[in-house]
Amino acid sequence: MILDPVHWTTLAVMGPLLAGLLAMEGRPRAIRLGLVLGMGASVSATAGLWTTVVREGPLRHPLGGWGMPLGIELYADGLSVLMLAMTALVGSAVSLYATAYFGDISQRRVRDSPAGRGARFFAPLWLLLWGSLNGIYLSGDIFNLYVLLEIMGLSAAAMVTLAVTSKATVAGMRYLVISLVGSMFFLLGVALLYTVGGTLSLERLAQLELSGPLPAVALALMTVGMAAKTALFPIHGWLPPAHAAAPAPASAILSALVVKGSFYIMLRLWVHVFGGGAREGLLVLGILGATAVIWGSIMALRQLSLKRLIAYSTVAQLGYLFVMFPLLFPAGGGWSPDAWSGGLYHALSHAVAKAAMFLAAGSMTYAVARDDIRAISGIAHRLPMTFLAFGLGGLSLAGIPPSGGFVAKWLLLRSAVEQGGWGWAVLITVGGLLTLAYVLMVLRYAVDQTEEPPEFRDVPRRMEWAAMGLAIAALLLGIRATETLSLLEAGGIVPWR
Amino acid sequence: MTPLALYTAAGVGLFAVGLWGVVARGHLFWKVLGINVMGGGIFLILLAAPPRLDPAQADPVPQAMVLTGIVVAVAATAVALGMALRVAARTGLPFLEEDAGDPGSGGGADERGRE
Amino acid sequence: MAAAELLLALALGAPVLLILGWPLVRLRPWTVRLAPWGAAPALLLALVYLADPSIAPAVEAPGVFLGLQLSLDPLGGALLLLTALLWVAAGAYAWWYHHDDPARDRFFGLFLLTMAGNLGLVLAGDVLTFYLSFAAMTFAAYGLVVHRQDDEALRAGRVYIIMALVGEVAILFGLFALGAAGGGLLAFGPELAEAWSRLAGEPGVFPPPEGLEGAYPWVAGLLLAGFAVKAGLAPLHLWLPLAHPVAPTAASALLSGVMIKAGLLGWLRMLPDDLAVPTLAAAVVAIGAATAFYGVLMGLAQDDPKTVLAYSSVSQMGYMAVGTGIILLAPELAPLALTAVVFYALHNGVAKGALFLSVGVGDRLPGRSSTGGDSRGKSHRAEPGHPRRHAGLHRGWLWALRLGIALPALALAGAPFTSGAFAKGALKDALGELGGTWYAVLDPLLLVAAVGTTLLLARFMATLEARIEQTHPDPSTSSPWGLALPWGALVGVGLAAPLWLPVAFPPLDGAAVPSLLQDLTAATLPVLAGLAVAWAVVRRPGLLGSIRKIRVPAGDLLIPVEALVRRVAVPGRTAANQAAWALRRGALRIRTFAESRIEAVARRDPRLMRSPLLGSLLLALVLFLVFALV
Amino acid sequence: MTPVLDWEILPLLVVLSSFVPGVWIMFLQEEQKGLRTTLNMVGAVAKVLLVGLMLQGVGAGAAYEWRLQVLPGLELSLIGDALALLFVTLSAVLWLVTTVYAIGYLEDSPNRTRFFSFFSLCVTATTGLAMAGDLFTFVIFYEALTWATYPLVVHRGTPEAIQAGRLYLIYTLTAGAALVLGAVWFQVEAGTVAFAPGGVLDMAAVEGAPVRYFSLFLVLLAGVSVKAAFFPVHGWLPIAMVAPAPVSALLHAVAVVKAGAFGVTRLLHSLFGIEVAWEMGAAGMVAGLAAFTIIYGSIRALAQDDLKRLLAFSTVSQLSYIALGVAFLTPMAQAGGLVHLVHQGIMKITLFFCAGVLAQTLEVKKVSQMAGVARRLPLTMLAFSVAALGMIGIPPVAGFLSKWYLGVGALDAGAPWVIPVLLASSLLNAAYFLPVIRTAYFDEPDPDRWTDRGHSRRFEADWRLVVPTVITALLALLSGLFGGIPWSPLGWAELIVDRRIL
Repeated sequence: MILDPVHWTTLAVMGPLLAGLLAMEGRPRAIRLGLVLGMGASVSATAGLWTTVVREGPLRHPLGGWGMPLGIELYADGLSVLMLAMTALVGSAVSLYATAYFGDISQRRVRDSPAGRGARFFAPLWLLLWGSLNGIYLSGDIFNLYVLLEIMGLSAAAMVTLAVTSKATVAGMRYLVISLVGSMFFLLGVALLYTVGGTLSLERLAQLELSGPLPAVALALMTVGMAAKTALFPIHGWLPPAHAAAPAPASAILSALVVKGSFYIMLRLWVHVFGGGAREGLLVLGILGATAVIWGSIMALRQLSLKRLIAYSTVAQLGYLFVMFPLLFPAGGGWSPDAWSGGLYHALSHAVAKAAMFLAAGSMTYAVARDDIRAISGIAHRLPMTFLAFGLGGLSLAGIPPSGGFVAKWLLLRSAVEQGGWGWAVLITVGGLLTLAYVLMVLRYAVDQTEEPPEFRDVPRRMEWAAMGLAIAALLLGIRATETLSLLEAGGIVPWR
Repeated sequence: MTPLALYTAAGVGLFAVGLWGVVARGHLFWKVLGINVMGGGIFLILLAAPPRLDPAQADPVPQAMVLTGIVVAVAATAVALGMALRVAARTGLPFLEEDAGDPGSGGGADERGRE
Repeated sequence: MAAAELLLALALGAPVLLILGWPLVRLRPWTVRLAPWGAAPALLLALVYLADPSIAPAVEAPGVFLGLQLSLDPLGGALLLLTALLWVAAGAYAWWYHHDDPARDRFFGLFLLTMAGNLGLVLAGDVLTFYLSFAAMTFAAYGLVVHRQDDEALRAGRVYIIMALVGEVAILFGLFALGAAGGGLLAFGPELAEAWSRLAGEPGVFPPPEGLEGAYPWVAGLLLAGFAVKAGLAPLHLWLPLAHPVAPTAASALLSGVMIKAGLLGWLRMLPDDLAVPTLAAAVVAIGAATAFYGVLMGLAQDDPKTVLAYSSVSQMGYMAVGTGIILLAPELAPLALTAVVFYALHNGVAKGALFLSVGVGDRLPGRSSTGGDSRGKSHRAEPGHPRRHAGLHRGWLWALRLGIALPALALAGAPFTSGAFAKGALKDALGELGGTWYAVLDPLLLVAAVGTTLLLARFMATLEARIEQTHPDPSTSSPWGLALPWGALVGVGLAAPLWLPVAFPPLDGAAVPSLLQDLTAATLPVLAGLAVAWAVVRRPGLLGSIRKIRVPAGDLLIPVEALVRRVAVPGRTAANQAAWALRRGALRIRTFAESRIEAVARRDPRLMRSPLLGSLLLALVLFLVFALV
Repeated sequence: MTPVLDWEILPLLVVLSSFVPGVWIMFLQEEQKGLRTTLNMVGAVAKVLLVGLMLQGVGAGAAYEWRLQVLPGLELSLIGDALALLFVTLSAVLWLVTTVYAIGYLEDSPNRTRFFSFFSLCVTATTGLAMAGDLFTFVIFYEALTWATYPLVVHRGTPEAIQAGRLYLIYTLTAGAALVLGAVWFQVEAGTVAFAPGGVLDMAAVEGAPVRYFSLFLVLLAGVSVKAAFFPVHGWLPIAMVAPAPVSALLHAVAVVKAGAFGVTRLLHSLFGIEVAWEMGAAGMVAGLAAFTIIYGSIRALAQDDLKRLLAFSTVSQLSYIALGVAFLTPMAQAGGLVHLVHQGIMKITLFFCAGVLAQTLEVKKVSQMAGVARRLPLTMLAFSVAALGMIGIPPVAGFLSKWYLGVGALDAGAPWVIPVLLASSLLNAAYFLPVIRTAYFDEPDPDRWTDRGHSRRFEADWRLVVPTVITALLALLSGLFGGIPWSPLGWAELIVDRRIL
């Protein structure tokens, strides 16, 4: 009984949460142990679920033996596992990075410094966040999603303020407000849905095939709430300051994972629960996404702060995820598996690449103690591996072969071309070029040797390797995509409706 | 007018008022309060949710949801207030708008021009 | 492989193998030392072949180039004799002439390359081998032309190479068409003839290849024109009077003696036996005759002896063009006309070579063994024909030189009992056979031209005398035996030409060997007339008035052509530059504008963070979505 | 004759033979000169040997194929057929000589580790691209090539180099994006991206939607034509000349531009099929564009004084011969185009080597400084002359054979307009190359314009510079002189055409 594979779901959620509690204790050993346990729980749960889902299809786990309507049900299908895996991969690397980034807090000097605050609180917050993310991916009902969203939002906002600058505080506060407002929109949607459908289960709601004005309003409210959390244009304004001001590991987590959490919910709602909703709604999302791609890239090009640039890049890259919506449901009806695989593969490779970039950027700013593109001039020679990690991450982001981004772009493009969606195809292509433009802007400064950086701090090897590992992973994603994508097809692509 | 419609209308009204508080008022306390008002509106709707199994008995699910929601709201409020205090302490003012206030400051837009 | 084949391979292989040693510093001295004798195997081959033409050696090397074919036929054998002979003579001559030249190594490297090309084109058995050799010769000879490296030489070289390139291009065009019509590689003879007939097509039987309809006259015309550049046919002769004078003497001799004959050989080899475009053939005859005349006229207006000789070559090539034209015009006269042309080529080659070499001998005449009379000689220099002229020079050498010039000059002029008379007679016969208007017009014209030739050679002697006078304030002390021997040998061979010409090119079937004694008066008269005029000009300066003072710059028509090119090229380039700049400026302006627009919009991004706007955005989005979803 | 080796993995090994040294070198220290040189040379020699094995095998009729699935329906595939080997052999051999040259050229200059690392990666990408068995693989290596060459272009790190690199990236990356778009589109239209002799498109389908297929062709052409330096998109090439000479040599002879030209070949023959391409007017358009580029590049080259820029414009012009040839239906024209891939490579690399020797030994970079340099650098200038004459198309240097096959083939194909283009190009080539040769040999030396850096005992300059130059010049001469034998480039090109594996 205890060996039943369904318990992997419990482990995935509870493991990190409990480890977070342990880390809260505050002593270095507890923090380290917490991180190791949380990481171990997530990774092993992911691995277990992966094999199970591939072998047996989607998995349901009614907690305490009580299923719907009253009980809470955990649910794992290919999509969930993919998101879990993404979180596990990025999370592990970031955890490794963080242990070096915040310094050794067993040293008294470090503990009393402002940075020591980050060292003490990062691990618990992050484990909390990890648990809530895993929970979101495994949650089978919408109210549960709300609760976990709140946990995620609160811990994420708190992570921003781990940096002790006033900028970070203000940015974190704004993030919190937006996040809470977004949650409220979501909750209103939940309430409306429940009054209409009388159930909270995603699966049951899907089976009801809801239509009419009230479900539409509910979907709109939930979408806007999630869009605010995912920083969809034009509600993206909060993201760049927050992600830029946060400590580097936190930025990586926020940009790579947290935004994916809310995006995941949106995807579930639109694809699984509402079966695509209406074409016009999908188009609205797609057009906003397209605008985000262009806008975010242009804004990224104008930044002088390295992390801010990457943050705007996140805005742009998230745009692709919304472009995926209209592509999923072609105009003539039907379903585009290419868009599905491509979009999710983009989410995955973006997470990996973006985390690599943020971690690398963190190492660079760590080395020169300034977050300025001009300050990193010549860093390529000082930190070749970090430079390489940043470059590879950036190129993967831009969809340069052979990388995960390339495979994702190929699939998305194929979907667009198949449907005759030339606008989307051109947008995806141009977006890739714009991405290259800002990535190269950074690389150009990094290789510039005309002036030496005035001060330079040695970067712990662990930080360099963590970034490099993610960059290599981003690359490898492009060489072997079959397994990952076949996971998405386990148990059918659109299982519910 | 059924109770559901009434409650829903009232709930949406509260939600709107709360939202107005969040977006129109600069003071962080107002914002936090606004979010709570939004939550209150939603709870109102949930309370009036129609019975599902037995017409005479209230549906326990929305009740549970409201309770849970209140707990979450309290926690969120606590965090938000704590952070608002920190903002006030760091910047000297309990506002967000000063940072993003005038167009061209705070954002990355003019960094090039400024530096 | 039979000995003859081996010799054939060696004839071309010898210079090629020698060239291979040139880039290697260790081997270079050997290469240079052996270079003058590079043509010796070819000479041997020519003699062997003439001794027994029935051996008809042929070599094929399918792997080399696109399939190298070498073979000898009567035409090739005759020209090989001339070519090899002249190369050997000029090589020996050059060895002494360039003994102290600092650029000697380079000279002989290019010498070998040119030699290989020249021999190759004579021996070539197929179209591409011919072209390969032709090109090699043309481009290597550039180095010989500009050997002196002064401005004059470089200018001459430029004109030479530009015209040569234009010629090559014209030839290549023809070759492409022939290759396409004949399916790739073409051996001379039946294969080539077939390609021509396919190109011509035959109404109703088989059409010419697709895309090549109507190309026949163009192909023939371009081939004619392309080789005409090499042959120096007016008005494509422009390079010739420039290049010959500036090249080192041995190179001039080769250029004039054999290399321009490559153009002739090209005509004979490449063009079809029966040119289906009579106008073109007629044009060749007409232009040939005109060139014969034009060359004389221009040559008379020159001061440099080598330029005079160059124009003489132009004029002589005109005669050969007339012969070629007859072949094209009336294929049935081919045996006779071909004999005439080949005789002409051989005789002219030897004589012209000897004359050019004599200029170099003149430049290095030794001084008198006894000194004195220097000042007197100087004071009388201005008077032409004064007995004191050339004081200080070795009298014996001087007279030997004069004799050595007179003999080939007379031959060229066509004096009786010389090879010239022989050749001219053959040509006259052919023209006579052609008959009609052609004969009526051309015969007197050529007679006048023959007078001109005599006059021209007289002019050459006069200018050479002047040159010797000018360049010898201090005659050299050593006797120029090294130069004189090859030169003398050529003079001797030329003298004996009437004897060996019929052997070198046994007249083809139906062609009677013209008798040496045939038409004695016709041969004598022009020479006498020319000499008379020459005497008159020298002795009675007033007779011709100012006409004899007319001077035409070498290259005649080139001068206006150059001016025209300059006038067109400079404004053209300026205009192109201006257009390019305008485009660039326009692009820049568009870019600046676009950037400023984007900048203006992007500056507003932070406003999206402000709460009131954010709230309305949220609400608007909800409404929008609801609207879209319902 | 049987193949000595028929491992399926051989193509992969060929790619890895430069990839492994490339990556390894990246992690070396600057001062580990010995190890670096050893890695370079071992990789280069191994590649030549492996390619030799494959050549022998393919000559004997074997086919090599290696595949790795990336996605369902998409795979990395490397094939070693005759066409691929034509290009692979060229890059393997020229890489070997260029490596020697580069070692000599960059003696004691900074950042050699980075240089040689990317140098190897560049060749890796080229060989991968040459052996790509489908468009997907081609795209991957095509893009990889861009990234492998960029650090080489900006190697000097001067503002000028950075600017050039920027331009290079703008051009090539935009093209790469177009290529990806086109590749995806092609997959949607044709259902496959695998290269196949004679193309994979169905004539009837194309005739059914001519505009759509023509647009598809245009997009793909836009992708490959930037690297092939076709007329409106050639601008990066002359500017990328700021790179060190070995890089320019590799860029112009082997790697980037050849990738473009090879791409055009694949596009016309392996994807659309040349019959289909003619039918839809695409091949005709390519031929026209190539013809225009030939003339345009030559005219631009006329005005250049900077030797490398001159050579660059010459490349623009010469490269289009390849596209021109393969755009025709006749075997002769195709063989002419294909063989020019090799011929242009060996001739152009010689010219760039010479430019490098001049720059490195005498600091001569402009034509106007070259007066009389032949006396100081006789072997180098001899090599230069051979290659330049070949470019003009003077027999027996290799260039003539290409021109001959192209000309005759074009006439066979009923396109006589090609002849004036070829001939005009010859004239223009002569107009810019012959003055260089003349000034080197026949103008009086002006040593004030040189900064002689001395020379080795035996050679006129560093032997590592002179020997590769002479070797490539000899190759150019020999492949022309012995064009008739089966193993010559021309023989191999004819084999490709005969076996109908184009």
